[in-house]
Amino acid sequence: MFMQMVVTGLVLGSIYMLVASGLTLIYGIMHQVNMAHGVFFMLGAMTTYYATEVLGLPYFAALLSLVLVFPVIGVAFERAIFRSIRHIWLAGYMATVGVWMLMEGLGWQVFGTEQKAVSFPITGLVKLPGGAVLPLNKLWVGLIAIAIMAGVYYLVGRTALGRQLRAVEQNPRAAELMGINADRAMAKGFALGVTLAALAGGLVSTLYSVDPSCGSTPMLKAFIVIILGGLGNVTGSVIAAFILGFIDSFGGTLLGHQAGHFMGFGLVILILIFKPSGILGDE
Amino acid sequence: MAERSILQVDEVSKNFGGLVALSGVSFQIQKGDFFGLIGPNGAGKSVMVNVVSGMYKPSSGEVQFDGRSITGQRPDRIIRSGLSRTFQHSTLFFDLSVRENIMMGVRTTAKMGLVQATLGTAGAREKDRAIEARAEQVIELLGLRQHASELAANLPYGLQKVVAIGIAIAPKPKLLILDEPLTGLVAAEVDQVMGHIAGLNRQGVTIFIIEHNMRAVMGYCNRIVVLSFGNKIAEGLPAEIQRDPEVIKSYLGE
Amino acid sequence: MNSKLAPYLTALVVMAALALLPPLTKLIAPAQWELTAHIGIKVLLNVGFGLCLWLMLQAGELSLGQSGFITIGAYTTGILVAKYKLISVVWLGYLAGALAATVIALLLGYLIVHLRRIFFLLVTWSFAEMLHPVLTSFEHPFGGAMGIIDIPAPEGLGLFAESWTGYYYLALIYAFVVLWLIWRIAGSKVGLITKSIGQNDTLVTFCGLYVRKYKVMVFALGCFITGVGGGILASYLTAISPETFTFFTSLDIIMFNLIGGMGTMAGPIVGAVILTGLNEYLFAAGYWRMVVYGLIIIFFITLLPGGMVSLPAVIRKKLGRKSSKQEVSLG
Amino acid sequence: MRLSKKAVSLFSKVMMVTVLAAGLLAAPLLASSANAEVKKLKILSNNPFSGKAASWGFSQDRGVGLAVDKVNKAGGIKVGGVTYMWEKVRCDNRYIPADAVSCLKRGVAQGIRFMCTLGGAVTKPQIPLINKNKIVTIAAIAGGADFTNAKNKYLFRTMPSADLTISIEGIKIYKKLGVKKLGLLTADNVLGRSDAKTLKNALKVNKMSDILVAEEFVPINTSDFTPALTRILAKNPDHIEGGAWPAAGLALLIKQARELGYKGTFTNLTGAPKVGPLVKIGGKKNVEGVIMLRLWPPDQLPTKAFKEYWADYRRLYKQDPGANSWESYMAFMHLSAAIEKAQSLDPDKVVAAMRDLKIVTLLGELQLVGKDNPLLPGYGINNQYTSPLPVTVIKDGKPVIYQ
Repeated sequence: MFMQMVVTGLVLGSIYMLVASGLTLIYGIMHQVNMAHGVFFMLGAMTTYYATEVLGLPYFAALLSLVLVFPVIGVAFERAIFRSIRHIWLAGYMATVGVWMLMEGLGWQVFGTEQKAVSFPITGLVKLPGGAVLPLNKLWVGLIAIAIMAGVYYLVGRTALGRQLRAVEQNPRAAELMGINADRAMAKGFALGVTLAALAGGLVSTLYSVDPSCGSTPMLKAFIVIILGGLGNVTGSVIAAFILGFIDSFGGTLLGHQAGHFMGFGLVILILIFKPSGILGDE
Repeated sequence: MAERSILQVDEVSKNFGGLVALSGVSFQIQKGDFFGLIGPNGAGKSVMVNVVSGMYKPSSGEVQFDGRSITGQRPDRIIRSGLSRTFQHSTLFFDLSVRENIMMGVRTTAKMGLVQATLGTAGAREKDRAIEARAEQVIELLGLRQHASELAANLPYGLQKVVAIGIAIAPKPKLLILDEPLTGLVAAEVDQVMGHIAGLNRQGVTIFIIEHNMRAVMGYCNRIVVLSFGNKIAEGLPAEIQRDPEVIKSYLGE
Repeated sequence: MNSKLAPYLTALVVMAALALLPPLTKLIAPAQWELTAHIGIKVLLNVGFGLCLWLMLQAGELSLGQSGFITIGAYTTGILVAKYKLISVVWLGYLAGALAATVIALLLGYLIVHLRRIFFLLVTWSFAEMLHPVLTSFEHPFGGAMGIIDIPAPEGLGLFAESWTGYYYLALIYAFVVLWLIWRIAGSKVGLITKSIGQNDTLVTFCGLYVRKYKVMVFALGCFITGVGGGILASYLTAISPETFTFFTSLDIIMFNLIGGMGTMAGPIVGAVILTGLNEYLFAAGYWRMVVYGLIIIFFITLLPGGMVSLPAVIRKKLGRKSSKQEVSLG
Repeated sequence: MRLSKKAVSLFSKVMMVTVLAAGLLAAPLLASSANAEVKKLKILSNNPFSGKAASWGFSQDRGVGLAVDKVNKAGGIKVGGVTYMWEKVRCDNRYIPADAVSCLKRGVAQGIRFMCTLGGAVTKPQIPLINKNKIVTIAAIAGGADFTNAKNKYLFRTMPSADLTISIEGIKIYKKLGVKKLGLLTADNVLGRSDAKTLKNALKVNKMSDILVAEEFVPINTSDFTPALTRILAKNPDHIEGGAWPAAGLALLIKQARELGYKGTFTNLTGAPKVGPLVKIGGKKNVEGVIMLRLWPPDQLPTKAFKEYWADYRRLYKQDPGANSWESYMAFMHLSAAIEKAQSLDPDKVVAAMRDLKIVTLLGELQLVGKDNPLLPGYGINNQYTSPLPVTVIKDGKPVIYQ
């Protein structure tokens, strides 16, 4: 059972890491807590569903199509709503709540209440030492999540876009003096965050089911992760994702589901009180 | 000598990480002094104010105010023991009127209980009247009568500085610390502000002024300390300071 | 007229008008009375909740955990009065609920009031979320997933022929007592301090005031009043469970302030009336309700950030006169 | 505040149009409820139409809706020379107890005397009000005597209670499957907790208590069951009972149990999830052999009337009906017949007429049971509908009657 808990913790951790990545990037760049993250997750899952089940695209092609579609959606939302209110934190927060309600409400109207499913093309089991089993689809989702995360690190750390984003993150005014268009960079950052949310939706939804509110629970977990990791701290949130994965796995297995839930939020409160900059924060 | 001293700073050091902002600075302010702390940018003047007023805890050393150690105390306690300070940038309650700003400074405001305030008991009303009366006094003293009901945000910059001083003197402090009160003011405003400060000093308030602009304070201070890169490099009468080669070097060197 | 008495007179007139609503409605449209009462009760309780948050907002605290304090008030009342019948007087149950909310608010507040903005929002939200697994997991004393049922009406409500009227007057009194309290505090020196903290807490510290004390005090006071409201709601609903008050309850309370405007006390009142009314209007709209909610939030955020109370000023400005300062209270 | 003018004008336009559209859509709903037609007889549909449980709400609402149409088309209900036409009034309770009470209060305030609702969690808090205001209620709830007892005269249970499903049919199925180690993994809500109570009681009565090796409760919106399953599978059960999961929950539970190497069987006795999503989400191979009650295979419908109902439902809503819908339909037909029989709208007279009225409807004879029935302990009142209860097993991705 111990090995199984470790495996489950790792799988949950990589899922949480992926779902939280977009959220933490958007906070890092725009200093905005994006309550609409779950909606973009859901839209990603829905797009994947329609692309595979209705249009008949192969699964990985559908996943790739997200990378083409969602940056545009992200930029559109940023332009239309978030740009004008970016510097007012509460307005930003509430606006994302508004987008969440609006899109989820429309989602129920458009997609209906019937539960949907996206199937992952790889199935099977791996038997591990210690009596643990690891389903292949979860292994692959975890691996792809890690690959995407590596991509994010590369993008932010090594590319021109990443340099712009980091400059804007540190000081938008100074970045403008350096010739970076802060508005554009932020739009790109937001689009990147949205795309990551959609990718998470397309991937993670294969393990679960798809409906217009399927993003709420992952978003809740992602919030815990980014607070533990320190808002905007990418590496912190990677570590926090695995901490939460292990809390949910060990806490849920040893003490019961509700205990795991309670511990997650309890930890958030403790972190916020004693170290609001997160587990890796300096202060 | 000792009983006349109101503020005594002993060997105060302050580090931020590896950065030394103050190293072993000592000086004394006597009752009734018009005391100046000057130095070029980055000399550690504001850090010194923040250590004295309790915003920062010193890394080592001791600060005594009115014969009691206040080292590392909570700032509001230090302030309540009879010390007031202003801030370098005009720091006010911008959405409050000038009168309300000054009322915030009056000491007794703090002693109002929630229940008293809600019920409007006789005691509470008496306190209210005392606070309002003191605020009117300060307004009169600083010549703010015609602006008393205006929002602080709508005042010109020079007057905002005066209101900041008003908040600080409302509680009748024993020691008034002014952190660069002249920054950003035009010449006429400088005279106005310094005039008010000198007036307060004549009424017996000990003044501790921190300034970047050496010339502006020379005419008013009776004693001056010069900081450079966190070290005290000179102390004495204005005339002595003006002649001090070390001081001249540090000012010309910047 | 004495200007000091003017607000009291206005309030008295409004209160009298609202107090006359039951007999008038029963006279003119008796069939509509119960629905009117139902909506009235909700609006009036929500006005109380909205005003509490408004006071906290003055001190710069935006709590997304008010549903937690409603829950604590409601559960304490329910547990003491209905489940174990430890208290036989329902009114004392409300008091106990409010005290429980206050004690928890004092403890939590002491630990969290140094947090600002989004951090305060997140920590209060986490607190409210954390209650859910606790309430669900323990059959004793919380009643587990079933919650608590058969919560009685307060004594004296039987004086009215039907409970609708009783609850209506109870909610009316609650709303006006809260209004009076908050108005008194906002107008007092404590209110001045609260407002100052919201603007510049460093300067308040250097006015010699212990900021944390005042912030905790305001937070606890708001939670006390909210706790009373929770107790009344528990009686009115007769049953509560862990899902009764949710994230959306807390969100609604913020939205009262957002829609009405945070600048003046009128804001949360106007907001509570509009949003609660809208909620009742859309009672059957299903998912369209979410859509309308979302649009309303986006509308007020982007186009009317000062809320409904800023509408006259905005219109005047549109008509040509430019005011020197725009009403933005979203900080 | 900086506002890009374009964004403002675009957004205000979009918003105005959408708000108008929403208003127009909402207006008919309100207008119809505000319509002061004298001969209307209203039934409150106090159901979730948004949120996670909306599919249940729609299912019941549609079933009652079809029954309303049926009765109205046949000329309505004649009581003492007056003809009444049914009208269904929706109120969205979002599956939140407080909202459900609000909806009921709203209904009472509008003078409504009849209601359909569902879910133990949201029905429980309504009971005092139902009793006090004598609201004749047909409700899809599991649980046992907690709901159906002599005190709750006006509350009629449309779906088979856990006493019927678990205590009677369930034990038979367990015996037939030869279950040796039973694990219970159900929802942490009113329904799940009362299912667990019923199950334990039934096992005790049948002297099988020792087969229950594990018992777990997780929230209804859980999507990852792995921790709870790990706990259960550590006890090596050969059968897992789900209780009342909706399709997605059950599917994920089964899928994840299979992924963890579980080889045993499953039942989901109180819930009747739709087979389509169950198979899709759970995977055809995984859900093979899952046994459920209350589910009719579309190609094995027992009567002509039921086939017509099925076709009507499919025509209107483009999907197969769920158990809630036909159970509510049948109960509503029974209620209508009882009103005509009583020749009165007085709730007491109506419920008296309901108690010993038998009608023939979709699944044949429909009647109320509960009183003096040793299999239904503590009921003491005829407020439980019964009709033929199919045992269904998933074979090759399709439901078939279990032999």
